[in-house]
Amino acid sequence: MGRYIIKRIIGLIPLLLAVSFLIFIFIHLIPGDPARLMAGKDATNDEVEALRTYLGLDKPILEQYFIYMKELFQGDLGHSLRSNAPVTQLFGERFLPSLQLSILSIGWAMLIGILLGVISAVFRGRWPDYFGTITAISGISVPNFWLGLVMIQLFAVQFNIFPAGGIETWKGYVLPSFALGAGIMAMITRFTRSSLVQTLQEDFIRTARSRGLGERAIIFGHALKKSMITVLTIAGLQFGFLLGGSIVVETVFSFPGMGRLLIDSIQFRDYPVVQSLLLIFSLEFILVNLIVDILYGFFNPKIRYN
Amino acid sequence: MKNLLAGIGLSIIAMFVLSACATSGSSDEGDSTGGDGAADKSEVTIAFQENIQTMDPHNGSAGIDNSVQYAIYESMFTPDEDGELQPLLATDYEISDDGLTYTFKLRDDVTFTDGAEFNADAVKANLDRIIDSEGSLNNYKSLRDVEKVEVADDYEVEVTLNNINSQFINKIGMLRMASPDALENDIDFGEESAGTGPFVLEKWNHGDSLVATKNEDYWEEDLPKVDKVTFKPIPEDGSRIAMLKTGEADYIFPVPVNDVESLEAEDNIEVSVVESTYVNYATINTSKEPFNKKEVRQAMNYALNQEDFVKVVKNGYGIVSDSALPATNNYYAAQEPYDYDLEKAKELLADAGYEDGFSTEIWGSDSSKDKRGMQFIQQQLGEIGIDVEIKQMERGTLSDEINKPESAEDSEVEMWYVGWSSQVGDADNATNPLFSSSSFPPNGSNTAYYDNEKADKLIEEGLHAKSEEEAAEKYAELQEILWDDAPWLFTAVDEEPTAMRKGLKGIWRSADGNFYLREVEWE
Amino acid sequence: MTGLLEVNNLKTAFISDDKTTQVVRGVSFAVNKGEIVGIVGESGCGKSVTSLSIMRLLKGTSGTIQDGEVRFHDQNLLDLSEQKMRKIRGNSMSMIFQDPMTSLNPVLKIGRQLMQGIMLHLKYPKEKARKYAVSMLESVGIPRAESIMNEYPHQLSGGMNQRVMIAMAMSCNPELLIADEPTTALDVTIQAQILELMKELREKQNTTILMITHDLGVVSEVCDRVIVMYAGRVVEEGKTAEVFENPKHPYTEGLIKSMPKIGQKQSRLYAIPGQVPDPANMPKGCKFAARCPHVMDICTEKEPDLIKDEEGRKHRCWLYQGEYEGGEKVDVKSSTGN
Amino acid sequence: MSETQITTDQTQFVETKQDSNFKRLLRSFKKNKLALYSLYVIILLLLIVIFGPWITPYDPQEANYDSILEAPSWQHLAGTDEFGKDVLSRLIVGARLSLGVGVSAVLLGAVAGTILGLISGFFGKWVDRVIMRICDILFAFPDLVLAIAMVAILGPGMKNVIIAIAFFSTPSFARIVRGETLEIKERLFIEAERSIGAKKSRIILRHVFPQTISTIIVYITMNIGGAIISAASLSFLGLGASPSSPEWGAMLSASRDYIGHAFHLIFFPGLAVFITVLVLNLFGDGLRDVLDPKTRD
Repeated sequence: MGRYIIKRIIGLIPLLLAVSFLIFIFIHLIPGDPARLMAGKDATNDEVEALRTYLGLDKPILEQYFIYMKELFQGDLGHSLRSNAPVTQLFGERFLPSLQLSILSIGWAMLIGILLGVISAVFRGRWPDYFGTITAISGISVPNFWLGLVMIQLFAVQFNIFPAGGIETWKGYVLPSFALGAGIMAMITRFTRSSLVQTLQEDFIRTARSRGLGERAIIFGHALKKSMITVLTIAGLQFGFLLGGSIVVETVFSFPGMGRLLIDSIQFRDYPVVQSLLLIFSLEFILVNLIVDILYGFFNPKIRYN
Repeated sequence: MKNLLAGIGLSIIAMFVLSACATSGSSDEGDSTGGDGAADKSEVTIAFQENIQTMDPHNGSAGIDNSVQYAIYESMFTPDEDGELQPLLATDYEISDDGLTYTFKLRDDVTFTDGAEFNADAVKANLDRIIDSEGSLNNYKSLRDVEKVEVADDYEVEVTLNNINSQFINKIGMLRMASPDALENDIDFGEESAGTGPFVLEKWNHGDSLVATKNEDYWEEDLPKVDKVTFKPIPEDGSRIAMLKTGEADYIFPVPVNDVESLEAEDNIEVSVVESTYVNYATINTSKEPFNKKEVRQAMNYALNQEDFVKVVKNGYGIVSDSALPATNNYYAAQEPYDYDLEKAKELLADAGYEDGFSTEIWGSDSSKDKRGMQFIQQQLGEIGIDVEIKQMERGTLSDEINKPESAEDSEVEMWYVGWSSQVGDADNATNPLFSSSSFPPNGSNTAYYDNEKADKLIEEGLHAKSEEEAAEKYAELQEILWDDAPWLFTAVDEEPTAMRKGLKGIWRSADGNFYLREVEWE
Repeated sequence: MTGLLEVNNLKTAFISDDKTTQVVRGVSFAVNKGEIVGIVGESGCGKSVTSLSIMRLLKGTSGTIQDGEVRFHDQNLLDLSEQKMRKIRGNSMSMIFQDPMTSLNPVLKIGRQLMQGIMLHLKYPKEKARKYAVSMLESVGIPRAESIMNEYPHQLSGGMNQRVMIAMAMSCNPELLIADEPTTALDVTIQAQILELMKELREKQNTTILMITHDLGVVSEVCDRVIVMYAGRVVEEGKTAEVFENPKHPYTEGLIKSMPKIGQKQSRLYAIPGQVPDPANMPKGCKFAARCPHVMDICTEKEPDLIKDEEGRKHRCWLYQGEYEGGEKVDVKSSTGN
Repeated sequence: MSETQITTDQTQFVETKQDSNFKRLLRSFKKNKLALYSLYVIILLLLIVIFGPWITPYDPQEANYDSILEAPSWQHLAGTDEFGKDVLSRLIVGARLSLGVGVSAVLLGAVAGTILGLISGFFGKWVDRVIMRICDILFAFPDLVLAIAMVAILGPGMKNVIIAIAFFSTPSFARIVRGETLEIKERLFIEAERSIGAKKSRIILRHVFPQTISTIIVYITMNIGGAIISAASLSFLGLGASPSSPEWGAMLSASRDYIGHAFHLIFFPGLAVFITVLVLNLFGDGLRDVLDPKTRD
């Protein structure tokens, strides 16, 4: 198992190198000049040039890439062009709120999603199933920024129960996590349902019935664990996405997370920040996938790590 | 499997609590959010739209950087609410007869928060740093014309210029001073501060908040009157408004003009409206057909109902433009307005040979307010047969598109919907980068590619005028020419509402968009 | 001797979208205590559905029991509440299935699956249940039972898994064990071992076994009595030896003929011509008529009754209805054979 | 095993009943009430798409500066916008644009993804590895980042939004089709066909592709909703449709400034997106149940 993980991680290195190069080229393809943006509209060309030289942007792109990679291998993710703050610091400040928001969103989404999914599967074709289906598909169908705006209007402006933005207290997490989790809850509901419906058709469920087990024991004790494999994959993937922050929801709620850092940095062409963030996202995503694979082993004993 | 569900639930809670503990170490008590707005009288929270970009006192570019920095770093002079410069770290200044040498007399009772003394050496160190940057520091623009900086006395600095510059005091006077030791040691201004201002940087969480606490040894007795100021970038308008209503924020701007009414209806909120220096306009590329014809440009101006522009685009919070300079500028001279007159507009178009109109393109940023402005222009010009296509671009792309062409011939922009904000006392900055033929992109923002020798000369003369009167005269003449030539589609100057909790005093917003809070206090 | 299990006129149908398909069409038989009875027939004849109907395990399918009785200890199981039925399932009546690999939960350890039923029905505490489970595994001939408790089904062979299934089914000392094609998915050598094991169980614990199979070889090896089903009906019933020696129904005859015989070289196995009729579109008369070598006019007109002849054999065929006019009709309510 | 036996028995019966396949699908689709009602709403939407410009109560582009930001009333059922244009009329003509973006983006993505998936699945080996690795990388980026970057590179506008959304929906189509292809490839007759020496392109087009169609159709239906939301999100961020166009996302984006006092400007376009996507998803869900035997319960 340990060896398997190490092998997987070593296998990641060339992938990440390729990704880093692609990202570098990609973000330099985006038109826009950070020096020009920083210098302001009343700057002369010479001033912009001076700033560009100062920022090291006058060097050829490949050279910039190698400088970046050299620093990266020394554990330095670079500095923001704009605020000169180390990217690690920017990342550090934004990561925790994003992580907390991700955990909360995925958390409630899983709890409710699994529950609704089970209810839908058990009462398949009857009204609780329709209820579950409509709830779930609504969750997928609602644009989350709109849901956010509507909730702000309702819960912040009208009733003043939750803040409209900021995360000074736990209350600040409620609305964003709801807006973010709705779609995931929906997905989990759907996958739990279909997976459970399939599992409930399996021979071993009949075996369990033939042993006199009650429905509850059959669903929770036998079927759900098998279905968790699918659900876990979905939840894992979504968690990976969530960690990258959600640009629209964070914008709507003025949430200081990774998504906003990214979009702000893209807007200012803050190359080191964008570059490092995207690299971290890919790494996070790949790691989450790895963890999901490992968790598979827990839920599906058939998978061996050799 | 019920255990599993419970397990998921528990571990989520555990993870959240753990990660929350990790934050609570760094975050302050977190009780600043009094739900009902019964605010703590020792603290002030200010929410605004833009992100704070840098705390380097010489590199602030966005208005918000400057404003936040002024709470921590002070300049030699500071504007009062009428836009007049008042001494701050300097007590007085003199200009030599040839108009080239400025002598500043400094306060002798000021120390930086890191213990360094404020004196002529400190000022020289600051100015030198800016000049030596050759442009990599944003404030370099203010010192473009400086030849040398000399220490005349412990508390006296002499700055010599290459050229007479009638606007210079407005520029150098506003530069922020940091401790020479800090500059020497190249401290990280995002982590710590070393200024003379009423507040000290406590903690900057990029993108979330910047907390500044009272400078206990502030040089002016009795100031500051609050213990803590929190600056919060809140990009979403709705959130910012809601925060003010709930008391999470005490002072907010910009207030979307659409929300002024609803805020005014609140008992404990006060809205004030400041006439700004922000001019809205669309440049018309005078080097291109058919815009090279003055009649066409004037026709466009006659076709645009500026009053409706204010009403629809600015929701009533704006002042119809009657010059290229805003009325708030010290050198402003009003012109005869272009009345809304479709007949005249059509006539002028016909005179120019375009009775059937033509098609064009307008560029602008992707912000919602620019979007609205462009749509309005599209609708209005449509009335005289000018078919306008809106091309919104993300700001980096837009700036690239504007600045890529090296000459008027290569330029692709036809109309650019944009705005310009300048300092109240600085007419040069409000004209030179916009109308001088030396300011064609990428050297400036003259996207009208306006090329008028006489205007160039007046801009030059205004800058180098030896007296206020002379400068005023030159700028007045310039404004007349600009208005008649109409290289812009003139629209309106913003009026900017700001809103605060009732009882907050001593914080105010200047016409050029900065806010000052040296004397902020709760009643 | 009274029957432990009596099935009377059982009718089960699958109800899908807008049509009802009768799969079990009035089946009656009885199983006595200590007997091994085989139900044999081609796939689709309703034998498996019969067994599932007896256990009332049609949940999760569209199958519904429409009529009839399943009397177990003289109690009609079809009248019981689901809750009471659960107390019987796995306890006094249990079942093993064809494919042991899919019939065990792949994500639960064997020990846990075994102990569930034991703790449920015998009310043993965890430790005791564990020990008992180990002893059960040993009793079905599983080596290193202790460590197998902590293994997952995929780690064992098919034969081992079937032994586990048997251990599970036997753990609460059932009076009736229904084995639904217990050897079909296994290798021939393993098949023999499993059958041997089942015979042993009967001998040791006097367990009654109802063996569902399509394999006459299995029947001839272990069953005391055999019931032949065709198109949802019983067509013949009798002692195994007698039926094999002298099949009455042409279908039984065909089945026996199509059995590969040891030591007898046949270039080609005999196959009954034609196909099983579509249950949604059952022909009038005898359902086997279309494939029967002895078909007569009456066969396509009227369906024969299941009658019991003097030898105690039951069959459903016009060939004998004339001769045994006085024979006892057993369709509606059968008394026990023998 | 008897369980599977039962189900096979059933299908046997059904097949022998000589039903046309289509009829059977229609019947089982009709049974799904949610999907059926959704279909009605979709038909209504299509009617709006077709006849939109003729059924608007007002001229959707006509500004009236004397009646701006009016709340819903009998004159203006969904209120008026910041230029005094009738919101309902704009929603009606905007249906064409919003649905158009969703449909064309997904179709584009489906075509690209299908081609890649067929190639990847059929040829296997390094071709497969390279294509799938690229898909993995594309998958790794947060939802809108790719689209935002694409639009930044290509410039704004409807066409580029469509390309951007198609671009990031390509990998998922590629994956699905690849999986299907692998499965089909294994089936005997293709092996046989190959041994006879048929050209690879012929095998793919004649044998593999037709069998993936039903999956692709289901997946397209399920993706149109998502694409509409993505387009709306991009418009919301200011990167989408031209601001004066009545595309729903653009309407939402413009109205964001009016939250708090002209809530109808946010509410109705969002509701339009929501309902459209909802019915498309419900329909797709029903369609999947019918067409995709793997997930059919």
